Amino acid sequence: MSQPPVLDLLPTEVEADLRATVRGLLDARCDAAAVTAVYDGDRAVVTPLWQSLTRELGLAGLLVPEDRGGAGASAREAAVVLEELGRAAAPVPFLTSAVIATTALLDTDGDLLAELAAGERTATLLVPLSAGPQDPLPVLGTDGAGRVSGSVTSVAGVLEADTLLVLVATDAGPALGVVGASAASVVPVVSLDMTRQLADVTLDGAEVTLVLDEGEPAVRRALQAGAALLASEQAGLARWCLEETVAYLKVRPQFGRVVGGFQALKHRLADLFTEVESASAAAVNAAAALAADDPDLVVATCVAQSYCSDVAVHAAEEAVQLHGGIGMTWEHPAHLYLKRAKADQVALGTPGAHRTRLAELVDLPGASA
Amino acid sequence: MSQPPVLDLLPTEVEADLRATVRGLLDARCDAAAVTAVYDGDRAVVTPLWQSLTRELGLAGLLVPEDRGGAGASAREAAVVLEELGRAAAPVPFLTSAVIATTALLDTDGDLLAELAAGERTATLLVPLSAGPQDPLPVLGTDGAGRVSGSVTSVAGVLEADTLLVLVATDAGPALGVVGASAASVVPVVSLDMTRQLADVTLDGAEVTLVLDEGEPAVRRALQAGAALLASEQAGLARWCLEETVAYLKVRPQFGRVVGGFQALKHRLADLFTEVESASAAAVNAAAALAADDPDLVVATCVAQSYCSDVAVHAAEEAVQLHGGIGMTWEHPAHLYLKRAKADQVALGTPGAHRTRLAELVDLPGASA
Amino acid sequence: MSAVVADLEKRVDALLAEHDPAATERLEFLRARFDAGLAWVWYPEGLGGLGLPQEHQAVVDSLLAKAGAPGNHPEKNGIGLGMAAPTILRFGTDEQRRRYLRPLWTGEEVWCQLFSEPGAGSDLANVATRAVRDGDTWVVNGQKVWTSGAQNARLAILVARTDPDLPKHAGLTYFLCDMTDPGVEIRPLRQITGEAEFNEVFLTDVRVPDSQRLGAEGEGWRVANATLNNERVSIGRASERESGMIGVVSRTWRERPDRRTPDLHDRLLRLWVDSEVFRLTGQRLRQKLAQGQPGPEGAAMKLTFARIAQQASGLEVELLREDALRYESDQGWTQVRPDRVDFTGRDAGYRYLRAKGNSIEGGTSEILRNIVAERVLGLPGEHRVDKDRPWKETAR
Amino acid sequence: MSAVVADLEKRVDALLAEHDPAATERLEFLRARFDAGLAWVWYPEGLGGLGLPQEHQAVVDSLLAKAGAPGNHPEKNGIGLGMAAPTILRFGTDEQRRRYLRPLWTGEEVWCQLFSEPGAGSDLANVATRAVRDGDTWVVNGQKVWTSGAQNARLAILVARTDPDLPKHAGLTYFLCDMTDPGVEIRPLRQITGEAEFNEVFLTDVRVPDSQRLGAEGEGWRVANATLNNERVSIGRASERESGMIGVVSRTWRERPDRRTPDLHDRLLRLWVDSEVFRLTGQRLRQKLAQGQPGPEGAAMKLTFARIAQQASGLEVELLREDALRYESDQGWTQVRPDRVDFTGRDAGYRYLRAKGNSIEGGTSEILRNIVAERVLGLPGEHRVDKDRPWKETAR
Repeated sequence: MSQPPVLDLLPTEVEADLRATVRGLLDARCDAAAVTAVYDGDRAVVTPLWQSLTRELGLAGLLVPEDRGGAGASAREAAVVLEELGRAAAPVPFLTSAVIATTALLDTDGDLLAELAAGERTATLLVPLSAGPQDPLPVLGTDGAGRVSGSVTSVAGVLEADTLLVLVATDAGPALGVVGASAASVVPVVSLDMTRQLADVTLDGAEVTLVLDEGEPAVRRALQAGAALLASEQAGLARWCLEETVAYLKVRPQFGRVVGGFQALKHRLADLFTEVESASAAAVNAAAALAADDPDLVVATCVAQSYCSDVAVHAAEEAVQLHGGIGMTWEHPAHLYLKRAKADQVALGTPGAHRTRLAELVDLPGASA
Repeated sequence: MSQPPVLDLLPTEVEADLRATVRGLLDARCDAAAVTAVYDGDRAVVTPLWQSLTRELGLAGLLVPEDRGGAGASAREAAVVLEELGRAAAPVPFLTSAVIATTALLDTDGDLLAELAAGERTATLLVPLSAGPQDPLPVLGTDGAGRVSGSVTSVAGVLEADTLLVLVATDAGPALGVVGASAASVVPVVSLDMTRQLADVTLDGAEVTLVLDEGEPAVRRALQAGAALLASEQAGLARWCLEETVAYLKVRPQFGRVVGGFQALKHRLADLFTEVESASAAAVNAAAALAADDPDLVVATCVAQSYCSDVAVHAAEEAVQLHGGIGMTWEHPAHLYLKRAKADQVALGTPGAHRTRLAELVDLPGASA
Repeated sequence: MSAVVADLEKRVDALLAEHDPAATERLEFLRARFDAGLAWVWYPEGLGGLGLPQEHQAVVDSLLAKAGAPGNHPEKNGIGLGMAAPTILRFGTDEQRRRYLRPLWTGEEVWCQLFSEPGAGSDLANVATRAVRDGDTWVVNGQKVWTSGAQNARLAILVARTDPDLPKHAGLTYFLCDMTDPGVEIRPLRQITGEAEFNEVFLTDVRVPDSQRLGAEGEGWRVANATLNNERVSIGRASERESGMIGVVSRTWRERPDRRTPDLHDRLLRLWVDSEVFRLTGQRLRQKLAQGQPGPEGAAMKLTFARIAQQASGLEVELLREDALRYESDQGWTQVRPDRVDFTGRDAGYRYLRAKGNSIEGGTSEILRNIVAERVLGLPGEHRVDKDRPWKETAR
Repeated sequence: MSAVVADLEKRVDALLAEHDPAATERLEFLRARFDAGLAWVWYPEGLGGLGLPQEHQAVVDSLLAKAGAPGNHPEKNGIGLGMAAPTILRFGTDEQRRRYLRPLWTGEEVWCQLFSEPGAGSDLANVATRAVRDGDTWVVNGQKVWTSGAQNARLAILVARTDPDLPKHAGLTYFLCDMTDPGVEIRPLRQITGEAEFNEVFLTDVRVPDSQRLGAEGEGWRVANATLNNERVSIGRASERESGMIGVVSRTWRERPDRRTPDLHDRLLRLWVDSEVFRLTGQRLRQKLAQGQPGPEGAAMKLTFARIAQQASGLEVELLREDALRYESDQGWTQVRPDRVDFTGRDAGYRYLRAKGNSIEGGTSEILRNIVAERVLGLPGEHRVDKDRPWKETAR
């Protein structure tokens, strides 16, 4: 077993400051009631919040080099942002636009990257939510005259995007193309997780600009980055569930005592604490590997994704259960986290898919091999 | 989904009486210290106990029809005996001789069946402990002059047997043959579970008597019966672990209270109770299906085996853990149950193997199908 | 054929002869059936029954069904039939039994349950709703929650505190409450599925005649427990292989070979085994009950039921991946008030969310584990600081 | 290179110049190393150290190893180095530190721990071993258990009850006990692996001079807790990928393609992931400690360590099937006293059994969960009936 590098898993001062800033903004402009309203079709919270994050804080440019108009930060800072967005179940397209679409465009020329970094435009990649870095990808056909047609269902980030990235079939293989969202037929999907609502997208002879010949590696790299950083969102979500539940059980009385004093619940929360701490270590390691462009990145991502996906779901399920009936109600925010966690679990590759990939990487072949 | 029959899952009065008789005998003649001594090579408890069970109580003949010298009882009674033997971690060859070897011989003529039923002889089938009803079976070669040669490793019940049943290669397929144990080279294996000690057996031109041409179906039927009834041993073992642990925790003080009052342990024991009750329902159903020669037998066995195997291990592990340090000591009998449960788990097919078989039977094919 | 069955057949024939189902108004037939003792044969004569063992009911039901007789739609009055009726039978006065059981059984009067409160969930005895005696009536004030079917109910079983100076279990009294009283306000309670299966019920100066008190003053805890035991026994019936959540998920598995993976396969098989063992455990429990041996597995079975439903529905989402994230069937997230609870209906996302309630409603899994540990295994109870002190000093 | 490192190199050079490892008797070299402050550089000067940060020790160790210097065999004195030394450093008098630390570090005096008793396991403060003052000495009587290495130990750290009239935590005192005292009787304690790693120790009128009391009379609980915190921190180091049980099982998996099945594959991969995450959590914890931020994950890590070891070793038995039931390596079931603990050694059956102890020794998983819940999450402590009452009235 070759040994991976020892990465710095502790936050820098810059990262700690960033965390405080983002949390402050989310506390002020992303309360649970506004997020819940999204489920009933009131998306008023989305655009102002996204504009604050991008135009005020410049977060869309974290992964973009300074000479391309970005902040020249790294995946570690993006991970901090995602942890906080997970904590708030925030309905903004940071992952789809500022991580995935942005990473796919890193090797392109033109202004789009800078416009994304500045928050002037928002993009998403036309793949189903569950597509992982190794999965088959939808490649759309052209008529040879720069017009692309085809459908992709269950895509995240479309409703918030003005720009769509598509893989376009060319003789030299799939190229990366850019299509204006207004040129697409977008049908919103009533989604289990409305904080990352899906949509079905159909292009019917839409005008496309090819921006990169080698489209497939760029898209896979983007999905790899997305998977590596999604773990931080999941870790942040899980930590909110733990902290909120602990806080509630410290004050909720039953049988003349606070519920948090009952040992069976204490032990479950201790186990959950163990999981949440572990998830955050795994997530920060994946982000650090991505930031360092380390060869261990794929292993680190498979580990973080398969672990954090299940921890987030478990934490949200425990939050619902341990809040008792109140956790089952629409008014209490626990359900926002349950839905987000369950959707995140299948996003960018299921835990099982990540383990299957891991098996190849670390030489633990299956039964038939 | 075709529906299985509704079998009677409650004990008859005869079965209840049988249980009381067997338990009484085991209480008197199979104490934990004597069983523990087996691990240090003192097998003094084995033969007298087996003789009491067979000659005094006639238990070896339960599955043998009355006109063949047996008790003409059914698999339900054999299941009761196995539950009690599991409770006592008793080091007797009931399963290997009175269930498996006896079932294999049911369609044979000659006196052997009656001698087994009477406890005058004790037999075992030469297959590895883990061989399940669907697994490849060892078939030994002959020199054409009635002499058989070959080796089978990790066989249970050999040390207590005077008679070995072997599958012998013939032109018409594997036949069932009988070899005297004294004609075999038997090397005892220091076994994880010394209450069902394994041995490696080599036959080198040993004289064999063929007793059944269609040997393979008989052996598979025998292993099927063994697997169906092993579940009862596991259920009995699990129940002992639960009851012993509950009893201990009701008296063991820590922090000025009995340990059984701590809620985290109460909840674990409640869950274990649920598992143990479920295991016993699954086990009695498998025994009832075997007794009724019901077409659902294979499903019932796969269900019971895959469920009870893991419950027995879980119960024994909880017994060790919840006894604290004392459960880790040689003097406390918990380890006898842990070792027996872990060995039982891989006996007659692992839980995974039984689930794989089940998948075919209930039309839940795997990914590659 | 036993004499009892022969007699029952005769009675059914007589009922049908006098009230031809094809020519009789539905309610009239149901009332006649009740009066003939064929509603619930194990109830006493004069109260819809004949004092027979419960298992004979199946004979009557099947004969009447064959004859095309109308049913009483038990699914519309689950609380009434499953909880109110046995409690009224056991604790009611003769007058109460005669007044309530007949329209309850025929479905003319639907019932709901006013037990839980925001501060009295698992700790049900902590009920804070007050009932103060005013001559021959009680004046009730408080807030109840988790009331299913309140909007359709004519009557409610109600637990209220009548003496806050007594320890909490001792100061409760059980009432039958008229839901049409002007002081009763019903608000739908939306849950994580988007639906509002349940309600909050606000009681403001609701006047309940003392004749609608069930059991003695201060005996409410004992009466309520009898009601709840009926609830727990009625949950978790799975008599068919592949019924319930495992059946749904198994069908999904068979329909979607493209989505099968080895890890999900083994998890599915484990759940299939668990479900089958659950079915067998229930079968054995029913056999014990039929022999008059109440088994201790009831609370344990509800635990298992909830676990399987949650794990299986969670697995289905992983299996279907983004297809399970389309929450599109029926009304999506629009708040509706469903006619009846459906654990396994709609789509995979709904099932996943709804199953979360299975370990909360009707006794949380935590409370059920306490019950198993204490009542079945005989382990010591929790330390109870509030047990012997006046409720008003402990209540929070 | 920092000035500190340069200075250390100079000191090492000086030591090697004066004591050529090739020509110096082993003990003499070790004593000289101690006296040069190069034993544990983070200890104070004069006590084997130089008052430097602990991470500089690695420099010294590596330079001396390269020079062929003899080591102090820390594996033979784990209790001494890991538990007794830091406690003596923190609570000892100057005289005690000078008397004990040098021979402890050189290995001349091996230590064991006399804390647990049959009635004081998880409830360690329930210690019943009595120490009664007799002038300048204490007379000790009682029974200890789970003492590893007692047969090789010259000295022991001992907790005994000096005042049974005080509540249980208040009446304890901590001593350094001479294991060669004639009143000390050591009996091997056999465990489920067949081995006797531990001992029971019977103390009969053992005389301990008051000068061997560590900390004040009645302060034993506080001192013992400091010792135990050292124990917990020292457990669960996994700095390499695939170290520990997962490494063993992964190798077995690779070597036995014939035994692989899909269900075991997914379970193995889950455990591999868990182990890797455990490794990363430990790495982060060490980085925090190096920055002087003690993280709360220590107790949590031991929980995970035990769970992984147990699940992985259990899986290995299922993988190897009957091959894992052959308990044949080394001595089989014969009772031996191993030189040191080996969690992952021998064969699959041994590993399975030995791993059961991982959730018991050094704090049961149940106690660790209490610690995490109370000290880390701030949840209320258990109801403690015995906390403020005299020990003699509560002891059982």
